[in-house]
Amino acid sequence: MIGKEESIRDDLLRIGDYEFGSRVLLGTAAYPNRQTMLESLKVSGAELVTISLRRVAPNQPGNQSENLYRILRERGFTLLPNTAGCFSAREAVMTAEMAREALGTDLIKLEVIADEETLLPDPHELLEAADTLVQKGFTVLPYTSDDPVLARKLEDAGCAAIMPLASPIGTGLGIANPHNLSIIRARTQLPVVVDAGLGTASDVTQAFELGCDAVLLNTAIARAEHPITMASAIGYAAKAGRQAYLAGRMPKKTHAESASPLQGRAWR
Amino acid sequence: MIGKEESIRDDLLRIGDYEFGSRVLLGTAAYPNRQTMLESLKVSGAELVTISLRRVAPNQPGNQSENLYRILRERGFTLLPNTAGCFSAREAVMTAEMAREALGTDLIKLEVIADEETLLPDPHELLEAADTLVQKGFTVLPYTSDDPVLARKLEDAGCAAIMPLASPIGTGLGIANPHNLSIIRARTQLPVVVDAGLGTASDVTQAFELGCDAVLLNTAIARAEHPITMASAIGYAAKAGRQAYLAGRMPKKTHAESASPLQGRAWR
Amino acid sequence: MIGKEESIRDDLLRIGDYEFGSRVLLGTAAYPNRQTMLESLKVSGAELVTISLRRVAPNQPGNQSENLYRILRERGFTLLPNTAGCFSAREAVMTAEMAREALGTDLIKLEVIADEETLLPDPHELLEAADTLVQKGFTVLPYTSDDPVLARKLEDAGCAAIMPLASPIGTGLGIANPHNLSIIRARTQLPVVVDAGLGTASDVTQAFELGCDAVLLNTAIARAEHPITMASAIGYAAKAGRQAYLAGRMPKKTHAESASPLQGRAWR
Amino acid sequence: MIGKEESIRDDLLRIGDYEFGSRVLLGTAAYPNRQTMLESLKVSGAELVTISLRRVAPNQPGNQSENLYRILRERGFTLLPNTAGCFSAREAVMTAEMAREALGTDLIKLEVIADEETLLPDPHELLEAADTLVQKGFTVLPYTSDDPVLARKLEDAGCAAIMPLASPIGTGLGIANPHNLSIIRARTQLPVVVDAGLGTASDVTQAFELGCDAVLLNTAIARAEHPITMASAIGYAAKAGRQAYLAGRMPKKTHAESASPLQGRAWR
Amino acid sequence: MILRINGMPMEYENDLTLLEVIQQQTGQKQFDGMAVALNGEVIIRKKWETTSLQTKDSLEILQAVSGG
Amino acid sequence: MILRINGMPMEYENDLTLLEVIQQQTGQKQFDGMAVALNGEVIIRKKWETTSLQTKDSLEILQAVSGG
Amino acid sequence: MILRINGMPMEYENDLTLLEVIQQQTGQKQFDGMAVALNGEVIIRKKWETTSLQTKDSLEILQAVSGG
Amino acid sequence: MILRINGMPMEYENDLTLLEVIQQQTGQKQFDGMAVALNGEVIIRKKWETTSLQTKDSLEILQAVSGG
Repeated sequence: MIGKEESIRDDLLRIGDYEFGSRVLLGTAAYPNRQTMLESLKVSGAELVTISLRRVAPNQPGNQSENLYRILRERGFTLLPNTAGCFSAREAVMTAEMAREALGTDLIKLEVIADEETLLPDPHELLEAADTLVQKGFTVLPYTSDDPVLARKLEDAGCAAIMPLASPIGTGLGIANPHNLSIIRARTQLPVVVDAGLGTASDVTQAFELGCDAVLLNTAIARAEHPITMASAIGYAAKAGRQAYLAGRMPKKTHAESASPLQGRAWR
Repeated sequence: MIGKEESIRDDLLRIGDYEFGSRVLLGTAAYPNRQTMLESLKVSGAELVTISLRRVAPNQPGNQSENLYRILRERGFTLLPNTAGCFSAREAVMTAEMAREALGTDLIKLEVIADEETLLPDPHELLEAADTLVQKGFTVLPYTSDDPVLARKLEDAGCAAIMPLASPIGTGLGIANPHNLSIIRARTQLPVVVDAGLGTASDVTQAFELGCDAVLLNTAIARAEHPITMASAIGYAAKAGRQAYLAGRMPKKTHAESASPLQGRAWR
Repeated sequence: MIGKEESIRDDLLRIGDYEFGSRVLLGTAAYPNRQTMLESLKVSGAELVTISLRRVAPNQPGNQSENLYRILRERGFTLLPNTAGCFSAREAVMTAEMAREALGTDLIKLEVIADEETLLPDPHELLEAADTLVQKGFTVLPYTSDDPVLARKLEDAGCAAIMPLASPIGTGLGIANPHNLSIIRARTQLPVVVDAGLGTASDVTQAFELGCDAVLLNTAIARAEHPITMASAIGYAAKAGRQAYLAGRMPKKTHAESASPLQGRAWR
Repeated sequence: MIGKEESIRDDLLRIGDYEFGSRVLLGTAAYPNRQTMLESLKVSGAELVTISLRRVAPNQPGNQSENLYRILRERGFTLLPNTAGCFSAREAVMTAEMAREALGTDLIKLEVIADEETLLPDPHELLEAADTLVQKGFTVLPYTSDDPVLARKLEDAGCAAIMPLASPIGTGLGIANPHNLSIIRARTQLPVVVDAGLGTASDVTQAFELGCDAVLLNTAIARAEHPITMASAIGYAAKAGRQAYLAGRMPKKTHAESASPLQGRAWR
Repeated sequence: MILRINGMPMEYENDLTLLEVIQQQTGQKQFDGMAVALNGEVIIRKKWETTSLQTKDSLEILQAVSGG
Repeated sequence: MILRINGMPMEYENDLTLLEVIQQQTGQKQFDGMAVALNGEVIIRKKWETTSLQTKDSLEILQAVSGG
Repeated sequence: MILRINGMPMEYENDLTLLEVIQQQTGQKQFDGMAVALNGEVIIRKKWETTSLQTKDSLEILQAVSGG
Repeated sequence: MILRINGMPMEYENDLTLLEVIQQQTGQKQFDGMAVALNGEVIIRKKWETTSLQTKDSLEILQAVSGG
């Protein structure tokens, strides 16, 4: 009956050949403990979760990290390996190839950062790595600045999504430059996934209201006082923001206007 | 198991002697049609909805307004009559008494506005009316400015909630002065219901993150392009904001910090 | 030749029967020392400066405060006594009368605060005091909230200016609610002097760009690391903001637009 | 006597081997007429002004453009030619070489934009052009995004200043991302000149308060209702912001604090 | 008698009760969500039948409508 | 006599004028920027010499200090 | 000879120097704020008189205009 | 033979296959979520048993850990 309501039920996030019912992507790091992490993933509704690749410690049978892969797969999550910690296109490409082999996925969250101080992406190395990985058949989700020009170049290189930052990684400062996210959104055919810097639910809601298609969070949940409750909050915030975007907000007005009817007022 | 999660399930809004499971209050005016209004109320999850009193038009059998009361009651809503359109304490008190008689409720959303241009509350008339209505046994929810001093006076007068505006009625400008709402919240024992000026989901989420206890909207939903979808968005936004507040957000940081582990990085 | 330029030279601030060439009003308290205070007043260009009345300490010949009055008068400043620290209309009116007798001026900065925690004005006591003082022949400059309704009432009571706060006294948080200042400005015939909460030069510039007519600062200068330099900055900031307001800023645009000519570009 | 005050008198802007007393750089385009342009340059106090190179129209004796060069030189301005309209490193380098020959200066405002829609800089072409021009002996002032990583690369390439945008060219949206400008400022030894997007005086003041060293404006003045008045405003705004930065602003506080003394209050 | 109802002068027969006037004025039989003030005093529903009116009385008859 | 001056009880000889009390109380000879209220009423400067006091009178003696 | 000047084909007599072409093309005698590239290479002012042109040469003649 | 494994020199018997070295190095039997590069080239799981190593070979053995 309400066409709009129906369409919302079928409002899938499409990245490359993948489809997701949830528009929240979550990281798996920095939680107080694994149980809290798993419960947070669950209540957030996330389907796509990020992991890193790190060197296996020598002679440690049954160590935690091996289990992580199985545990996440058993619970039905799709894995999104990242190239966190890479400073050059070469490192990132090799890490991506290792991830593809280790996890059996062509999905890659491509991070190529310029320095450890800012953790900001290096535009030159990032674009080169994206170009190479697309040619190698990866579904590339690049973590990028909010520069609309770089976003366009990444799209032209064949990436499957644009993942601009809200603000620097781990700061929780929220969306530093909404105007840039709007420009990116308006100029791309790709899904826009806001990654990094989102600190709380209203940041998430705002990201969707700007037209962005998904969000990726980690620290905001893992370092909340109560991570599981925050994970639930973020799940609701994404639904709120997405629906508000689809609903089309009322225009802002400078002057007050009553909703209650003016006619028929008593005592006059 | 997770104490926090359980407590959230029992996170009721208490206003005077009343309890509500939903923290969204909605107006019933200015929708494209009644069906859209009723469906919006439903999907938002609202339990407490506002209505006005207006003069009965002569000789119009079965007119719409009579039905409204029954329809809302049949669907289980609690009614919150307002005194919209009143410019003096005297008018507002009489309207409140009429509302109590008409609707059989001691709840009253007390509006006493200063002029039609701004629709802003008159601090002097408002306080006088609040004082009188409390003495007459009403459960008074005053629509007020975001002035913490007036809020304190309304509390001292015996009001059951504080309802500061986000920005002028019907503008959708969002929370013009978050600092004032924080001050009000910090200094009162009463529930704080943000009323007027909220324009979209992220405004609602922000209101809760500031510690406010509920929101009251009308134009934001009724004048959205798709009111029902916006009503759903607002319902989610309230849950998101409330839970984010209870979860305790991560601290904001100036400098970037990685969630992914630094140890064990490859290629070095 | 340039009519606008000429008019700016004659751009006086008029408050009641008084005229000032400078649009900066300064407080005289909380400086590291008196020399810094006097030098700050001087470089700011201020003509109207505020003072308080306090009880004379017993048996202290030649104490500082007596000198203050003479020193400021000798240097040509116009004195604006305040009623800081008064909590009721009665106290404020008596203080104003003492100030008129002590300083020989009908100018009064009317402060009636609600509590020591927020130092926010009490709307009811303030209006009552303003009303009384106007009738007693004072030129009343009321320190008020940014509530446009209260501003209108103060104008109706016969005040000579409206002095809304930017944010709470001494916080330096800048203009918390620019929209309210715009509404106040649009609805009054009186000069609007932004008082309290301005923290640095850009706050001052913004106040004037909103159309306000003057600013009053104290802590921003007295508690800057280098008060005299900040006083100079504030003097320039007032000129900048006032002229920008008179100049009429360019309209904001969503899309980029080149100033350099597009025609005649080489190499194509 | 006041060391700080003295140092401010000698507060020169140094770019490469050049020194300027003024921290305002102005464009020369888009004014209502040449007379207004020249008067605006004069009242702003600008010493360094930008020009473009364009093809000479055929057979037009005594055309305007030739005069411009002489007129600006006669009035003592230092010329800063730009490469506006260039889309590639190659075009920009050739334009810079033509400018050096035409104007006898090694100064170049390096613009390499990605597309006409956004007029945003192309990070890859920009860096390549900067690298080449530095090697050819130019004093390079690159117009860049607010990406701190690209800023660092431009510094490493040998540029003489960093010129990040406030927001897209010609929009007047002000500083879209103050946090990024702060990061750039904190990490570079070079002067930071905020270029593009500044719309009015308070934007300028804010840029300096963030620690930036100079500003470059054009549309904000040329398209103000009264350009000459706005030029004067911008001159004052730069002084205000610079001095406020040097003065060290008061810390922001959450809670109110009185400047007037609490002791000795009457009537108690 | 001349009554002032919701700000408008209306002519009614003498000796009508408040209830009868309300019925005629509104054309309604049920009065859910409705309230009445006579000369500025609220008259509770139960008393409508026993309240008599006289010329120049002023009535406000209000009912619930959508509001914000 | 016992006067309440600026909130504190002070003992002064009887028969002193207001001016004399102020001089003794403040130790000053010039009164620029100073004002006095006797029992809540401002006494203008010219009347200080002719105003007599009695025990239990309350005086507020204020003067200009730096303020914001 | 046919020269391409500022992107447009123009016909000039053979054997003209660069200076002569510029003078004819621009109608100017003074060249302050002007620069010229021949086939993508900047030719400094001093060499204009001694630089000869041939058909199909491409010239860019630029000068300072207002810019931002 | 001396292998460089995850950046550290390790001594292993000669003639071990890649699989055997990985088993000994990691102490694991299952290799879910693990990948290996030999001298900068990824070796797919199926080839671990048939890949022989020689001294000075460099191995990176990585596995999935939590990440953001």
